[in-house]
Amino acid sequence: MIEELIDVLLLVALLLVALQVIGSRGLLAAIMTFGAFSLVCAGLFITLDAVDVAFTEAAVGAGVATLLMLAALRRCGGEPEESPRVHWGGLVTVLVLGGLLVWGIRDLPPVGLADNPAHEHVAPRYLEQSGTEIGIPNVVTSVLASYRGFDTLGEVVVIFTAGLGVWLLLSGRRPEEEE
Amino acid sequence: MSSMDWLACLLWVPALGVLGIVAARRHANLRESVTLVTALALFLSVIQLAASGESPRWVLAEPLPGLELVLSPEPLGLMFGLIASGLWIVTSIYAFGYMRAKHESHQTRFYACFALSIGAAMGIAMSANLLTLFVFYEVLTLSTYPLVAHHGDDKARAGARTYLRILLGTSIGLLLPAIIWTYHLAAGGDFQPGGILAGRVDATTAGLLLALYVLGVGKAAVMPVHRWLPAAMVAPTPVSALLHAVAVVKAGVFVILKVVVYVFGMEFLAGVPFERALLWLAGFTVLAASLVALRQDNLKRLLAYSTIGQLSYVVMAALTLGATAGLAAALHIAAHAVAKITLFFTAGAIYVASGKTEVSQLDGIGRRMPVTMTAFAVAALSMVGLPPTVGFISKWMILQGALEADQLFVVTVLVISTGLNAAYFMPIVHRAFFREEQSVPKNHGEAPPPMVAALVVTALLTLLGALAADALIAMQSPVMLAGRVE
Amino acid sequence: MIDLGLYNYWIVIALMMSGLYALIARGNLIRKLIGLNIFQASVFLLYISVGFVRDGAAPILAPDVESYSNPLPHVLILTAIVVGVATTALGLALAVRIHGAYGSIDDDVLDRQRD
Amino acid sequence: MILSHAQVLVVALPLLAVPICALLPGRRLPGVFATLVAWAVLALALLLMQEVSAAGVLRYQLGGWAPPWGIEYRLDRLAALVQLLLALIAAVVLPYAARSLSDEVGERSGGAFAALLLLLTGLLGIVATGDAFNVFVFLEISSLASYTLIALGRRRRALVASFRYLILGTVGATFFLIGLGLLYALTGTLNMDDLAARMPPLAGSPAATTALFFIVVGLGLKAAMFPLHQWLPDAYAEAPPAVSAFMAATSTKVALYALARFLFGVFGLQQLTEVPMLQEGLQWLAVAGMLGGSILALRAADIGRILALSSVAQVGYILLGFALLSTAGVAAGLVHLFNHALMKGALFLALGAMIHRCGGGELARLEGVGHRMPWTMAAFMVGALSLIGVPLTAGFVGKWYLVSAVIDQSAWWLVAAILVSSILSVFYLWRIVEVAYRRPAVMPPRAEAPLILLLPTMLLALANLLVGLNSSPLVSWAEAASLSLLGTGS
Repeated sequence: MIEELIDVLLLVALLLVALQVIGSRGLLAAIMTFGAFSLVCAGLFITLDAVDVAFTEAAVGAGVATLLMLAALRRCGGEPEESPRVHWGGLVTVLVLGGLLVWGIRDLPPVGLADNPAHEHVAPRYLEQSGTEIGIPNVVTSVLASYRGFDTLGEVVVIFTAGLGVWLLLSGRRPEEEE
Repeated sequence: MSSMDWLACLLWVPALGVLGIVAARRHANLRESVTLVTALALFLSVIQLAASGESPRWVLAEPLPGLELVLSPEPLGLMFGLIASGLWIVTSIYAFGYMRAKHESHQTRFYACFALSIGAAMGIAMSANLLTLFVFYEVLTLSTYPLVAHHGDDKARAGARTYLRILLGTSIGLLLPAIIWTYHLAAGGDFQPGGILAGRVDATTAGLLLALYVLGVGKAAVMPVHRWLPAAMVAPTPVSALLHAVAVVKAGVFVILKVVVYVFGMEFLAGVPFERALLWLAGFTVLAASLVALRQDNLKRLLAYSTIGQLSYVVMAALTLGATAGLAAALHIAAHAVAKITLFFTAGAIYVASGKTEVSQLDGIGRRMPVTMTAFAVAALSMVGLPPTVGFISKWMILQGALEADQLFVVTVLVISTGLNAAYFMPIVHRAFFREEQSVPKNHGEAPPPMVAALVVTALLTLLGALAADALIAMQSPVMLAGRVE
Repeated sequence: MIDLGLYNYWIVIALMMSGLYALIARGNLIRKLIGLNIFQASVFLLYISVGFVRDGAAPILAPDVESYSNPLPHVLILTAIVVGVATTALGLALAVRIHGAYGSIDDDVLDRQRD
Repeated sequence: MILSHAQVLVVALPLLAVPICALLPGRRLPGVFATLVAWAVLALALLLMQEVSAAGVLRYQLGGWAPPWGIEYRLDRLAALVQLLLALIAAVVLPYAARSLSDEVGERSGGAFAALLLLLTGLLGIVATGDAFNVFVFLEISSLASYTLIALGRRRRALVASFRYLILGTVGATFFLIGLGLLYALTGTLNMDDLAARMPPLAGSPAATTALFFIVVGLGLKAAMFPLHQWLPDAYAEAPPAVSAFMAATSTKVALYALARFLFGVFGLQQLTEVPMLQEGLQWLAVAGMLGGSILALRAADIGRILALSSVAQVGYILLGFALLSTAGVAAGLVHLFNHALMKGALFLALGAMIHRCGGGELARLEGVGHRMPWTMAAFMVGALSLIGVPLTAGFVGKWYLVSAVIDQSAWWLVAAILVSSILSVFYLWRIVEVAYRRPAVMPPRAEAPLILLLPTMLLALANLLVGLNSSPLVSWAEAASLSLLGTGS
């Protein structure tokens, strides 16, 4: 009962914060509220039993991403923003996509039931056998490191790629200096 | 050498010719000798191939599984090959005179592209299926483009662009789909006496297909896809001869005749609904082109419109359906070739000698250039269809074919258009010989000897063609009678 | 007992819509990236909601727990979060460079400076 | 030992080479090293091709965990074909890049070639994997690498192009993720074969249809499916030429490959036919792309943009083949997919060589380039003819089968659309040819591209002719791939 209530409250809060981020005046405010958004997100992940995700979101979403944005803002801020106008094309796109999602998701089984198809096929093996097969109590870690270790390798490569990209972009020759 | 080797020569000789011409680019005389030798060798090859009486199959490539590029001679193709290669010799000689007299630039490119387009014409003539035909058809279009744009100025480029736009547009937009459709319907596109579509398609589809072919073969210049021909008049006169007599438009009507005979089959086509409409379209083109020609003052434009009309004679004859009309169509291709090349040669000769391009300037020119204008008169007679020229025989046969097929429409068109042809050709002859020269321009005589020689030869052919008509008819009869299962 | 039903999903959809709208409608490049992040976060929430089992525990094996939430979506989203922040970092680096080159990071301003 | 792991090695090899490449000093060395890697990948891809033709499907369990619990690599005829294509293009483009890209980026050469290898790794990974989420991971690797590479372009516009691609590309990937999430909620699995087995009972359900929509749009964004193509013209026109050539030949192709894999290998024909308007919708999109791309190309003033917009049109052809939902149609789409890579590769490489000599790709700048660089322009012409679909070139083969497949379904308006688009392609390419052979007032001396740029260009042009002269191996391979793809789906 309490859990559900927290869940509902957090979700509503999340939406409100998100709207605040989007509507906020000033980039600095937007970035800071975005950090708060990530924290609420992390809280929500905890209520949804995703502790590892929550930690990551708090560290990476609220921490690293916000810091990066602030750093970027320092280097290219100060520009006055045009006041937001209604973007009709965007609005229509978003409404159509939202409508489609509502239609499709109504077809999904309710959140949280133990006999949802997602819980019945692949996951049970992880929960039942990873203890003996891998020997680590945290199943998320087991899956991450072993069963789907290749995804994790890919994840590392993604970070490396982005790092390489940032380095290439922010170092060396700049085309604008030639023009 | 076997007939297979001679067939191979039809592509190899022009190809080697192109290389030789490019290699000899620094020595004008050598380059022109190479051209002439190539032309003679090619003509010899076609004659040898025709004389062998065999029809070997030469598979060039198999781009898609089961889809081959094949060359294989048959009577219609041999006739076209003979015309194109034979007239190439004369045109080359004429071109030597013309290009030198006008001090044209890029002569190497000119001769190389010329040889290339003749090679493409050989490919069209000998193609054994629709795909091969299409490939060489496009090669011909592309290899003639630099010739049309020869002068390189804005006007030439604009004309050449129209030329290319219409020919490529119609061939890719209409002819290619027709070909693919045919392959789909008939499970193949090989030319066969009696046609390959009979019994495989319903009449409406066949009619639609025929319309695609007739309009898709832009080189046949049936209205409304005729505009490229007047636009291409910007080219030097030897090129006009190539377009009008040697290769390009001849390829157009040849393709239509070939499609009618070998893809549809005359028997089958008789029951196709749109066939009549296309016949009317061709008839309309004949009359409309003649009326337009009547109003032209520029001699080359007048000749261009005359060509449009004459081509539609061939299309009309082919669509009249029947052995006689079919033979007439084949014969008229040859007849028009020799006569029209003579007319263009004379137009070029007049231009080179006097600088005149308009009909209204030609008063009394017959006295300065008697040989040229006599040749013009002979060719004009053939155009109108009067004896003793070859044009008379072919036209007479079209008339006969139309009567046999009870096509009163064709008969009417023939009669009216003959009158119109006379009405625009005869005044020119009259002007040249019987009017007084008005202004006194530069004093001139005949054009350079190679040009005069060439136009005399073709004028003689126009006369002698009447004698050779029997041989041609004998050669083509089996084609037109094939597939008639009584 | 409140039956939440598909409640989580409705919020997810609302979040997606607002994130995507911000991304489309706002001209400032950093704001676009923020919108993109909100859009992605809503997808993370979608996955985690799919994996949630009520009365289950976090998927850390313990002796007397019978029911766990589904660990697989957690794994996927851990990867996705990292991918998301990597993209953001690259996007921000680009924004910095664009600012250096154009003196502006407003999309409309950039559009007007065709070169 | 190596042979039994070749399936993984083909992806792992370029990946392992990345850090080495990034650390190599100097301008030239990284490019040479990356070239060697690409050739090794090509050797592996050829080897795998041979094995697939014998075995049909190759499977490899990463980490030894059986699917659907672990991630599986799965190489069937379709994947092997695209893999070979990737390896082939990489092997040809990298020596070219070793000269042209390293000249553009200077001292950052090591990083640039590392990014190029990462792009290759990502694309190869998408093709090799049999796991749906793994596709997302590799999609992002390839995307991040391409954003970086595009941003290396000469002009500052490249940065904007890269940023816009980053936004749209990430939206596309996230859409894909949404679709995947819905599929997971419905089935509980991520393995593609396992998904396919669990899809039939869900055919036509709203959730499955929504998942299908998001996956198609997500991958469609990556494949520059009209009207989701807006990122592409700028990206291709601004990226360094070698990168444009590589991306034009491979990136959209791999996205289309993934699309085919999901449409037919996961959802399956049954599901596709049950969604109302799906086939019509895809066909309309395809036609809109074929015509829209060509019409936009008619007005572009930069050869890179013209070629990029023509890619939008060509993606339409391939999509049209898929949208016919028939074996013949999919086979035609695959043949055209392969051939389009060959022609666009040749065209962009030729363009790169021209830019190398003339300093830019604007039409006005390239006046008379046909006289200056006759061989480069000859290669360009071959590519252009192939693009138009002239017989004896590769482009003809795909169009022939596409038209045949369309005629099979008596969809005449589609035949008309293909033809109109082909004619438009004649016109927009003609603009280039005409400018190239126009004589400028002052003719600069003949300056053919350096051999290292010319040779790869000629090689790809030659490939167009070779496939045009004998396409039987390609066609029969594509037909077998299409048969097995649609066979397992239904």
